Amino acid sequence: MSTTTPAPTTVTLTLREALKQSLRDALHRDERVFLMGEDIGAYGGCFAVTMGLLDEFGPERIRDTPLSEVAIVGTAIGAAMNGMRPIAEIMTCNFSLLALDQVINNAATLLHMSGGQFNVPVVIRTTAGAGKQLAAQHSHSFEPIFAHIPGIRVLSIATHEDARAVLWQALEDPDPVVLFEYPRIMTMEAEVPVEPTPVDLDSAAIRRAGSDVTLITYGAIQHTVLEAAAALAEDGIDAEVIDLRSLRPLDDATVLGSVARTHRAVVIEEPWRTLGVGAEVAARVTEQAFYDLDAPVARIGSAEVPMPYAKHLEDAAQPQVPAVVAAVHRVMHRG
Amino acid sequence: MSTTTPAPTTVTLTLREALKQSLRDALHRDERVFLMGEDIGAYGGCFAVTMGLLDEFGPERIRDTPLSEVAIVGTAIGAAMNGMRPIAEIMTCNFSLLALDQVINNAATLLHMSGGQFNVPVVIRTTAGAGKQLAAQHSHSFEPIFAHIPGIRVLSIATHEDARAVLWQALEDPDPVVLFEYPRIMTMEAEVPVEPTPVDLDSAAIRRAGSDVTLITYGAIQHTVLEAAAALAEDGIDAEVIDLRSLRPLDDATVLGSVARTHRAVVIEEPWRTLGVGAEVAARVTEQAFYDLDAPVARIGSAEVPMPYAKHLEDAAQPQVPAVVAAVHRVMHRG
Amino acid sequence: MTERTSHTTELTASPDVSREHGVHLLREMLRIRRFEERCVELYSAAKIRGFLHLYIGEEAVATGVMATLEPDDAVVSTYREHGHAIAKGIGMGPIMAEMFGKVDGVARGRGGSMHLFDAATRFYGGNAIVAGGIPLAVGIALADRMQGRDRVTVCFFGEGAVDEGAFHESINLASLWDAPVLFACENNRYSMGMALERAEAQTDLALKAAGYAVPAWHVDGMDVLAVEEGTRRAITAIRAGGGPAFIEYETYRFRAHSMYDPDLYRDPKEVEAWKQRDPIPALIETLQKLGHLDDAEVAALEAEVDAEVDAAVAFAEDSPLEPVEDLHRFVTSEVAP
Amino acid sequence: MTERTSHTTELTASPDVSREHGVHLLREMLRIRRFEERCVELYSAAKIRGFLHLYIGEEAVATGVMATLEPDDAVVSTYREHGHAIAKGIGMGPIMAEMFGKVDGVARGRGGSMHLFDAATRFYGGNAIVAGGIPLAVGIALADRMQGRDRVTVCFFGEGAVDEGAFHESINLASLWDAPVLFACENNRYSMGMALERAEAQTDLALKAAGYAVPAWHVDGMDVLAVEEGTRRAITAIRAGGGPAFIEYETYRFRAHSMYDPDLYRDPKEVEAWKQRDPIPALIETLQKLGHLDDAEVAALEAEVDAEVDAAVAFAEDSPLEPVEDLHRFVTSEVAP
Ligand SMILES: Cc1ncc(C[n+]2csc(CCOP(=O)(O)OP(=O)(O)O)c2C)c(N)n1
Ligand SMILES: Cc1ncc(C[n+]2csc(CCOP(=O)(O)OP(=O)(O)O)c2C)c(N)n1
Ligand SMILES: [Mg+2]
Ligand SMILES: [Mg+2]
Repeated sequence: MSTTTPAPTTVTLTLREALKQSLRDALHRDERVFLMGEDIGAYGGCFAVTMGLLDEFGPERIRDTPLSEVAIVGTAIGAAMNGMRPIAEIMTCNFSLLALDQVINNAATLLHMSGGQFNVPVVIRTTAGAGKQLAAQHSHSFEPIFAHIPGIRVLSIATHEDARAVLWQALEDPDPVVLFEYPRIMTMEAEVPVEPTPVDLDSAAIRRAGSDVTLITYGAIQHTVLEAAAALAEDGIDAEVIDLRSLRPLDDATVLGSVARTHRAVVIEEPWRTLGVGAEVAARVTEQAFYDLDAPVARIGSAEVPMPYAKHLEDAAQPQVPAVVAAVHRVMHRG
Repeated sequence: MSTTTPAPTTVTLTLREALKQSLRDALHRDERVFLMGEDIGAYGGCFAVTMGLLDEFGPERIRDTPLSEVAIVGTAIGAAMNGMRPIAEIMTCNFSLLALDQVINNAATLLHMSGGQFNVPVVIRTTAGAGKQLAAQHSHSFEPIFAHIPGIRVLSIATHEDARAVLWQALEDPDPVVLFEYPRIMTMEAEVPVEPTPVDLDSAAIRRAGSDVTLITYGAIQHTVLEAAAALAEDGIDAEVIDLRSLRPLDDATVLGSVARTHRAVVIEEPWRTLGVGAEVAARVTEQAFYDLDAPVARIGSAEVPMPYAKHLEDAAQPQVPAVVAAVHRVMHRG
Repeated sequence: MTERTSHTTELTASPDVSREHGVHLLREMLRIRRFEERCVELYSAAKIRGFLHLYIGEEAVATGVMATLEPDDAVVSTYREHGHAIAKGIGMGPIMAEMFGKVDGVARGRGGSMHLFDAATRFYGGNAIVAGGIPLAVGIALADRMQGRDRVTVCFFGEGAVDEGAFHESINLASLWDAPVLFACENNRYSMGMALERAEAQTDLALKAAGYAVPAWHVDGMDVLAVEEGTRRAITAIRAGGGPAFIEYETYRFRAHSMYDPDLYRDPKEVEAWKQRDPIPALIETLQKLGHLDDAEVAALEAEVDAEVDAAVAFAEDSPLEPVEDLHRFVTSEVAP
Repeated sequence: MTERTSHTTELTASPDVSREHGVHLLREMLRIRRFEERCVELYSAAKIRGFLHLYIGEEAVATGVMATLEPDDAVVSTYREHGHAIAKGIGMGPIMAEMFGKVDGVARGRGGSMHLFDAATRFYGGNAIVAGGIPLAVGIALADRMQGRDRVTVCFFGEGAVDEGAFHESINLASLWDAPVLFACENNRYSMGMALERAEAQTDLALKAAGYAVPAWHVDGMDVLAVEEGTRRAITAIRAGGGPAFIEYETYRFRAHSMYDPDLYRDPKEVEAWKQRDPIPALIETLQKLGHLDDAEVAALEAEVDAEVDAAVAFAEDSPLEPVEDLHRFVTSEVAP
């Protein structure tokens, strides 16, 4: 009774729980923060990330919306321009196209177009990725489309540490932030410190240090890449794995620093390869480290097809461990 | 009276007239062809390309629509699936974001998702580019967003020959085609053969042959690049200028063939550079011709800002001759 | 002060139905119900994956609507389309094979449950972007009209689709251009967890159609005869060149939104109350009252339907997978049509 | 058969107006008119470039609406917003400088004619994507409501914006969430070359608001007193917590859509007929009838306004350009607010 057990210093969380904690934290810290989106309240969130928040914070702050992507994003932008800190959820990025005009022509543009008068501190949460046999219209990875746009910051969140810190950090940004989360890994567990640690989301994270080749990636697929790195280690190849994390702006320094050591790089991403983030990273590395490179930067993306439903076809369309391993072997044996 | 003057073999046309002839030709050849879009009829077309067509072909075939971009593109897709050959116009690509869901989730996807049953022979015409002081919301160049999407063909039309041939060729494609046209150069004149010559729009066009450096470009900015090539010639640098023309699929062969001869390349485009077409071209060239290259592929795009209204700022934001010349000098003097 | 009025009509069925037709309607509803019940089992057995949205409870709508169509009429549907696909006449085998991800599926396994397509029966797909299929339907109908064909396109969508701008743009265009479309709104009162009255400031959906000068009716979607009668009236007017029409079918899904949905947002009493209005027992009762059907006949019908479902599952099991090498097929057309 | 009714009200002005207020309204309309007439000259002189959309003919709307607002109320507008900006109280000098592309412009020359912004007067910009500003207005209003501020947001848009899905999604959300917004629809009968009756199957726009349970009125937009009276009624209700309202202002633009428009689609007789309803001479006549104004006073007012326009042009001429090195400023914020 009178003895106290020492408070635990770590806790095991799913990625979903980590994201929810981040949302709760933001809602507690700043009363200007509110959530709006489809089925975030009564339903509990399409991926259960917001489950329970309606009970905890009430309907003024956890706002279920109609199926109106333009109005969701546009209204959040307006509220952000007028003193609130809205977190708008677009259930999945598949539906974000419907709101893209608001993101590009308003959120990304208003500050500049108003000569610096109206900043837009909106956070837009959405999800990306395939792997659950949801077929073409529900398996998109649109990070590249957003990463192309000046005026917004684009974050890709696929680890527990990042997830726990992300919303507060995104809300501290006076400008629009688009957050990509990954349903496929929501149930992934990890042991993390009880107290969230601040992380520097502006910079890329080295998820595995290595000296032979740099594997540059982001999002859920990084866990596949880490598996590939483990497999490569057995072949005696020591791969460094970098999670870009911030897709706009890109952190060139971390990437170039790594390539300066390894002289070889492969970019692996889940979106289609053509005009993907990998194209940009490959071009930048080549521009800035041409004479460091022992081989051209290789790129892996999903097959350039609308994602099929059938499991064997979906698997074949997505980057898998063997393809990563093979690409690394190719860059190791060239040049 | 009885003497006949020989029929002229060439004619001087504006780009606008060339496009209109292409539309008229398509409407005459195939009665399944019809046009739909905002202000294409009574107004005469936002850029006067469709001026007169309503009188000539009547309101069943030249269909003015409400301001409803989703409905315009979606309806055209449906009509294309059911035996018609619609040409839908989205006045400018600035508004195409509103219809992007229809383009990606339907037009680009239905054939694959239906297991090959429903092809979508729709043509979507739109315009891109800055240079007329129309400010951020009216100066976008969204070619890169479209070029990222499998299942659609993306063409960029900025010469009279291409303009005269393009619609019929696009309509022969059983799959969706997105056409980019360029308002800034609509009044540009050229002397062309009276009879349209067939052109191979699938392949890139060498607009100027040269041996020292390959300048890869597309769209209206190619005329700036040709100017730069002329300036470079005075410096003794013989630049080859390639108009990609087809942005999806990309014609690697023409580009690689040129780079194999010149060993140096610069990509110049009007969209923002980050994740632009140039990133993809640079990555491809580097992947496939790494050891041919004497310098990394350089890239030029518009400044990464929402386009400002003021002329001096707009000029500064767009690629101009001196920037192209400077980039060429840089790639010539490196490596 | 001016007053503007829009009219909508409640339709109720006459209980008159021939034996043959009544049994046909019952069979169709049973086929849909039993097919989907089997799907639930197969989902648990991991034979079917991805999203699975059940139509159980709403069968009267698909069945009653299809009873009014000609084979050449077209249908555009949503991810909740098994019922529409079966009632339109697509074979259960190819539908089930699709859900198994097999090459003999209606979309060669590329679409799955949400994306059934069949050119032969003019079934233009399950579209899984809410309201994304609505403009397609307008275009399909327009193409028929422009080509002088006497056909109608039925566009099914949930009441949630009315929230989307795409619905409004599309119905306006259809009305302006006299496209022969029936806007068939299946109002099952929820879009995922969102109750209609929380999603629409004005819950009378037919009134919205009036905003586009489109005639609109409310129909009891739990009564297959009412559905058929109301729909026939609309389809006849559309086919006669009257332009589009809108029907709100008041219905309910007995199951959760999808297999992922814990269904926390509905009062179980509400669900129970609607189950009392199950269209299948209701039709059986009507037919029995009319002396059209006895218990043995019902049992025989059930057995017949079970056998069809068994055969569909066997067909799906037996179908091969599409070779992985064919992944890139159909991104673009293989031959110009 | 059920009948559903929605009410809209025609408002006509009482001709009663104080001298002071009447002259204020006249001055505002004249300021807008003369400012824009000067813009036309400056466009020909290539001092102003890009798109220039004139409000000439519609001045009664901006003037009458702004007369009902408190300084803290917000405005969201379109590319046709000179009138709104001037009437909201932004100085003519900074507006003109904006159109000259100068650094002392309201948006430092980055926006131009279509994108006037002013935080001080809560002018949230000319938005040049048709209907693109409408959801912003809902959000701005919502933020005021959530922060317990007694403010109203007026959202101006043309009747063409009603074609867009964004309008429908936004007004529905505003109604659900009781956002204090006035949807101020300036129906000038054309969206570029598209006549309303060719663009909307149902041309009674106020009826559409009824589809969202939003109270709606028609107001004569050529009569500044009617505009003011009708708007005041709506604003009072909104400010009292009654949720959004919709007003259709029936008006007309005397000029082409933009400087690029050859105006081929309107019958010159129609234009002429509307010019007979010019709100400025109409108000002068009313004020003179009421004995509020004589010819000399009108002349003095004109002179005063001309001087203001002259000063604005001089201010714009004198303003420097933003240094090219600053091109990249304001893509992201310079300091956290
Ligand atoms: C544009 C878009 N937004 C959100 C979703 C996610 N979603 C799928 S079904 C659904 C509910 C749709 O409800 P309703 O239209 O009433 O049809 P029901 O499922 O009730 O048949 C939602 C929100 C989607 N598929 N598309
Ligand atoms: C989404 C979108 N589509 C098309 C345009 C091109 N456009 C600019 S103004 C305009 C007409 C708008 O008419 P209306 O809303 O009635 O306003 P008005 O110009 O009459 O004031 C059009 C079609 C645009 N700016 N945005
Ligand atoms: Mg529903
Ligand atoms: Mg108008």
